[in-house]
Amino acid sequence: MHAKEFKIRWGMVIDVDKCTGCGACMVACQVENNIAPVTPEVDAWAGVAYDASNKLRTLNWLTVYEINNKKAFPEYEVAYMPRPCMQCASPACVPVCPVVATDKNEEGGIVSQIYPRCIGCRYCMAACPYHARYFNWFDPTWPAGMAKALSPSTSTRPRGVVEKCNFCHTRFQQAKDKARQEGGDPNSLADGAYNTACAEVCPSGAILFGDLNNPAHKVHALAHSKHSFRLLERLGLGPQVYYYSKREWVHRLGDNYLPNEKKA
Amino acid sequence: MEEKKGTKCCGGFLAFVLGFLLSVVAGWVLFPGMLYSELDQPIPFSHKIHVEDQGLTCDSCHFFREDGSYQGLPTNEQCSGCHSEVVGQTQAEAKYVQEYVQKNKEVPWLNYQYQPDNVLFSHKAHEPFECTECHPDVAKADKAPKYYENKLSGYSKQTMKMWQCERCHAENGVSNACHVCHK
Amino acid sequence: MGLDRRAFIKFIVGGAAGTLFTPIPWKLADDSSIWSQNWSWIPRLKSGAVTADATYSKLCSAGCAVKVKKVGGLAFGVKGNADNALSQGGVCPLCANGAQMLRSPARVAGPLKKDGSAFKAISWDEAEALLADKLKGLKGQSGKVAAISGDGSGTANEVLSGFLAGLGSSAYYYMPSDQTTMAKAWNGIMGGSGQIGYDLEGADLVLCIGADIMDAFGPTVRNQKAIAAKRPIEGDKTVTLLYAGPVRTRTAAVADTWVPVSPDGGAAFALGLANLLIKSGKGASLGGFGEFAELAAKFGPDAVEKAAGVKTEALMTVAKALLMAKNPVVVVGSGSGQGGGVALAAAGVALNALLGSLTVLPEFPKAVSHAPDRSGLLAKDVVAWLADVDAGKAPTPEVLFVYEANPAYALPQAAAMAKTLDKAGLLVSFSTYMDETAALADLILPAPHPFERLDDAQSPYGLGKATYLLATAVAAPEKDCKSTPDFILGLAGKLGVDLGFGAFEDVLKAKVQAIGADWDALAAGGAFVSDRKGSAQADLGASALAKAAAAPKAQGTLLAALDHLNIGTGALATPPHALLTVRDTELYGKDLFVQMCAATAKSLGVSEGAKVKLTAGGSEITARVALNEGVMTGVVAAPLGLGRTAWDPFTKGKGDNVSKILAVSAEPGTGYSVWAGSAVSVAKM
Amino acid sequence: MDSKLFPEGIERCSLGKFLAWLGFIAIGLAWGGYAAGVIFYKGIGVTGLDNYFGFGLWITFDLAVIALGAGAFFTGFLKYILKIDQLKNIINLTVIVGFICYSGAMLVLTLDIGQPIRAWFGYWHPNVHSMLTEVIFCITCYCMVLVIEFLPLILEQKQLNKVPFLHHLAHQMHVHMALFAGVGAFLSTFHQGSLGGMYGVLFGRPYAFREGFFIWPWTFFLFVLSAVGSGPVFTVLVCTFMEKLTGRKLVDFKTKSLMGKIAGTMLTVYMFFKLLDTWAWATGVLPHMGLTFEQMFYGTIYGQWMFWTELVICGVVPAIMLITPAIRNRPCLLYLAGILDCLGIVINRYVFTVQTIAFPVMPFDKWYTYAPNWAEWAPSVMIIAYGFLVMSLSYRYLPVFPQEKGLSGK
Repeated sequence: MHAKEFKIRWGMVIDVDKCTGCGACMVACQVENNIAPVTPEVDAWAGVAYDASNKLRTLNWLTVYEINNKKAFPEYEVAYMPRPCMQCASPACVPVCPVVATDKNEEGGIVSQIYPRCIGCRYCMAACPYHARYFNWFDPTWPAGMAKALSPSTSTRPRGVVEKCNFCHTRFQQAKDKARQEGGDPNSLADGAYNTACAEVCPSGAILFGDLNNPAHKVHALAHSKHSFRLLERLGLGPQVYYYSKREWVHRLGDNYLPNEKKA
Repeated sequence: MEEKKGTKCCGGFLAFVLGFLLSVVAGWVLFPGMLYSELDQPIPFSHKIHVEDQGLTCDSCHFFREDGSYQGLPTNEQCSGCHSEVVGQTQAEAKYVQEYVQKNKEVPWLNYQYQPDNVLFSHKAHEPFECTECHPDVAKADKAPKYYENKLSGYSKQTMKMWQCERCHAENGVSNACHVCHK
Repeated sequence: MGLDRRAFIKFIVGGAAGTLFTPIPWKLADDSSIWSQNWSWIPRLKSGAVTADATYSKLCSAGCAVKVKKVGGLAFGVKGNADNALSQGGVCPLCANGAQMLRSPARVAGPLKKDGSAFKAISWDEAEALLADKLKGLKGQSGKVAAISGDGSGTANEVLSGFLAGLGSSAYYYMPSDQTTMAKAWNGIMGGSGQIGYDLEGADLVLCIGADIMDAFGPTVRNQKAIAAKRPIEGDKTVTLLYAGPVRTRTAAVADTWVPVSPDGGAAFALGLANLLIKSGKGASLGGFGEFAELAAKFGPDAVEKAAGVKTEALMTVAKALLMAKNPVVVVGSGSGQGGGVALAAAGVALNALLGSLTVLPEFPKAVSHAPDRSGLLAKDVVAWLADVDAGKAPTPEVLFVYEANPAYALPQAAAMAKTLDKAGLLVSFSTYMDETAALADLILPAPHPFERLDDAQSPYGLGKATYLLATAVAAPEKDCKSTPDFILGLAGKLGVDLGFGAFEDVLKAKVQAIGADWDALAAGGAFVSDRKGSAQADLGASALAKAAAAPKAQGTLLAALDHLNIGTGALATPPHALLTVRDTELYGKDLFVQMCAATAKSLGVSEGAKVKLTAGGSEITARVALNEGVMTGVVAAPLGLGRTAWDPFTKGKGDNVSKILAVSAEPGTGYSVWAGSAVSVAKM
Repeated sequence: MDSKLFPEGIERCSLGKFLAWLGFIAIGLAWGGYAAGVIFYKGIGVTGLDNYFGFGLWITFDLAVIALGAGAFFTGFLKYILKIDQLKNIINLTVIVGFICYSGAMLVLTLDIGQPIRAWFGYWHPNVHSMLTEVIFCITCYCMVLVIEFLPLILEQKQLNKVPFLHHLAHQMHVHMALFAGVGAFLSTFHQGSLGGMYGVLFGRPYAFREGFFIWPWTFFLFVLSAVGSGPVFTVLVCTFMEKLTGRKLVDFKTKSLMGKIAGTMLTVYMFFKLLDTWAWATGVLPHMGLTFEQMFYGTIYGQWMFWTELVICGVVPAIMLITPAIRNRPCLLYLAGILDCLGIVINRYVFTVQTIAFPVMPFDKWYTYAPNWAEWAPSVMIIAYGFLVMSLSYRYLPVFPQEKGLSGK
């Protein structure tokens, strides 16, 4: 559980008070990362009738949770909480992988992975308390013709491997290449030069992305705000995704608290 | 369990040795030939004609785009800049114009360094290296080399393996994290 | 030495042992694991230059300014157009599927003609000849040719309605929406001109009564951007967002305050606010103000509590907030985006007038001069017309065109409406997809996908300024489609109807010129925004309003149908990739879920997960119960957009169509068809 | 027909009857084989596993059989290293049971991983930090040890033993068996511990996580102890089951009782530490994470009844029964205690596998339940059938039970 230090730390600040749960980020993520829609007939062939409504079987790197203050009408409040991979400083998923198919070793601190190495043991899924890792239960299938032009950013994955959000890592590579082409420094990208698909598409500007270590990036200051918190912070995973809310009950749902415990 | 005695001990040993030797020979001599298909490029492309005769440079066709991405093998869009009609005398060119330019079809060039979709290779990041450190030196060749395709994996025989990438990265102090090379 | 059994076994064992000293097992193990990376049945990526072209995507009802991303020339994705004020980089959950919907399995491949119970492919020429033949005999006969349009903003409407006018028919209708309700109120009852707008950008307080501006009302991306800009993540908020409605919608989720208002109580709530504003000395320069003030006075806090379920304190707080704000804007609408009463729309206008924030956008000049005025058409009542057709009070159309609409699915009491549509002599659907109306049609003349065609949008309803946008073809056609206005122009030519243009491109060029905009800038994705204001002259129409507002309150359990953009629109079923965004409290397996709070469930005698039958307007749907404390007591909330009977395997047969149980009634005083907040009976199955 | 192949001086049922029995076993094998075919062709999407329950019946099954198969290494350790000679009466059986359990577990694992073609990556690209890597290495190595231990027994088959070379080979292997027993004991201790560690290190999973000292060595040894506390009685139960099935006495009760005593002692030690561990977890680890003991349970399927059943009815009770000579020496009570003991261990492995990942760690998440479907049951049944097959063949043709002749006469 020794966290590796990085000069650059890509991270997110998600404003829970802004998110309307519209789902655009989830769609953009699937498109960017070639996540195939759940094709009902294919699964039916195998004797299992799953479709996209079975959230325990679907594959979505970014899930928007609907959370509420657990009160009755009319005191009831809801909020939406987009949950990408947290890219933890001490990821629970990395040390457990038996075949080094996932690691956290690159400048930027993105927990990376390699699908052709994964043997599909799912130990990482058991380890991740955020449910950020997903398994390819079947081979991906697109409706006829829809795969004609897939996103060039992410390779298609076969069945039997685990995958997760990687902060649209290819965009990081592209941003670095662009910086090199323009004579800039690939290790000091400007705020916005590298942005994830979900943050880019979000109509309410609830998802902000940048280098948490770089004071010139907006997320740097926001992550240190008193309104910011991280999910399950006290488990010690050290997520690189921060949530931002001015609502007390949202903060309290960010971690487990004993009945009479005050939030730290 | 009828027979009490088969061949003599040494006779059995001979059969063992024979089987051993035969499979070793088969494994080292026949197997590699069986594993690969030998293929030619769909159009015999002469770098020599383009470079020496026409005075093109490497980056006339293989260049970086504005966003830093790399135009590897040229597409019809570039080739038809000159070859919208037949301009030379070679049969190869005539075939190219007829079958690809006029039919608006891209040439399925065989890439000796073919890497699958899951590999992300940035030419820009490797710009300081000589092309020939990884690619065959064809700049002056009149004939494209033979292409060997692995029948099982579909890779080119010359495709660089992961350990080669990793070794060079390690030697140069570059991270070997998964996403550095994979997407 | 003969090769006996033992020798042979030893030979084999030797061979096996020898193999271990060759590359065979190791290379094969390695290569087969490499093979498992590249299974031939899993699609490969396309390589090539990545580019992005701007256009206007009309997959959602209001449209999104997008950039279509392409690799090697093929569209694969969508991003927002950061330079366009309507997008500022954002995209709605439907338009984000734009590239995938180019290759949707539900797309119609080419013109189809009904042949018995199946469809037969025909050519475009055949289709044109067939229609021309049919229409020739109907020219000049009133009401024999009709059209229903679902596109509230496009100039294509001018071509279609102009064509109908040329044939002597005025039976041109728009699908019901908040826009048509407002047109009925503003342009119809109140006699105003132009289009009501909402200046969210300039507001410091936005009160939404019913209108779910963050989800499905108007141009949602622009709404979200406008609010977000004034609520920076750190620093002071400069806008207050209030939501009044029966359900804690997505707007309510991010609003500063949610005021629960019963589904049929919006007008009473608005009038109650108007009453308090007038009492505080607010006035409006619109005609009939005195009469209106008298009417509003009847909506004291007690009356409002009775009619809308809003406590006095809550009403006072909202009124106070409105009074305190410098630039308050009231947005009215229905949670389902349709079927709201004229009374609520008119009360909304009145509130904005009282607050000095009434915004009227001028209409852009027409390109097709013969075409009837848009506002007049928008104020018409398609539901009432179809009811008349069904009752024999209006002539049954011999030819009925359906453009960018799916009335067989999306109209209230959908099943009955579909039957009426089927009575038309020749039902012609210009649909890109095999939707329910197309499946019912006699002729399907597929329109290109929005990325494949030239189109435009003039002031999508909900904007605060007159805005014009152009959509250009940025993707290569995937199917044998033809632009509908182009087809109509060709048909018009054959029938001797002169619309003044031969091609739709010329129509749009004329339009752009008349507006005074720059074609190239528009084609590059820019928006033309005019600061001109429309005339705010109108009459408050209090007499009609009085009758409407005095309508008896619906009894029993009320239905709050909800329009969620991610689930789709009436005209677009949930795209395959958007299905992930549909919650399992809305759809699970084949079951639709309706939401209610525990108190309602208890009074109905149902529990979480129970299967129920909902009946209203002579139709029924089945659903399961999901408990949701964000729904007012006595109200059942249900998502629209599910229960498709056509489309693709992704959506067909999933859930049930809530439109079926939207019970239509005529609003007293205006006679307008309304169904928002209608009663529904819920029975345990 | 095949009587020439029977062990010296032992009678077996007719070949026809035996074939019918094999046919019965074949049904189980065929069902599992069919499921395996579908799984290999289609992927494990056909199972009842999902994103929340990536581990399910199969992993539980693996962990359970590996624990119950621990009789092999522990008995071997006691027999060959500590020289408790009486165990020779049952040592062969423990080896066969161990072999079946370990090879069966490995078969299930190839089904369980999503990309079986890449199974060998565990050796080629090992992550030394992963408990699973340790498990993979130790299980395969130990399985090979079990093969080596099983081999002399096969070579002692009446006909094979007539070949001088094989006879000598078997003899030599016997002579050096202590070495293998030692290696086996070492490997087993290691991976039983790693299996415990596999869950103990999941610091994102409060149900299984233990801190610092309570992971290493505590959790490791809890798993080792629980395995040795149940493996020996499992062998006794298998033996008794075979006796009931065949109607022949195979092992004298004294040996069985000794095995019960061994297991009972270990189980008692285990329960002592397990109860301490549970107490420390409930009062230390959980509150530190902001959780309470009650929150760990849900409904009936993940209810507290299972917790108490595991620890008291199937833990403390059999431990007392097994260490009390008066109870242990009554056959039916010994067997009852054995059954409870094994059940407790299976429940332990189940809750560590399934309840651990069922508990919703994110406060806004909810409990989901998991139930295996046919595609998981069938291969599990196949493995059991495979066990029956190996055991049936061994019983019929190999000299497994040295006492059989004396006990049953003839």
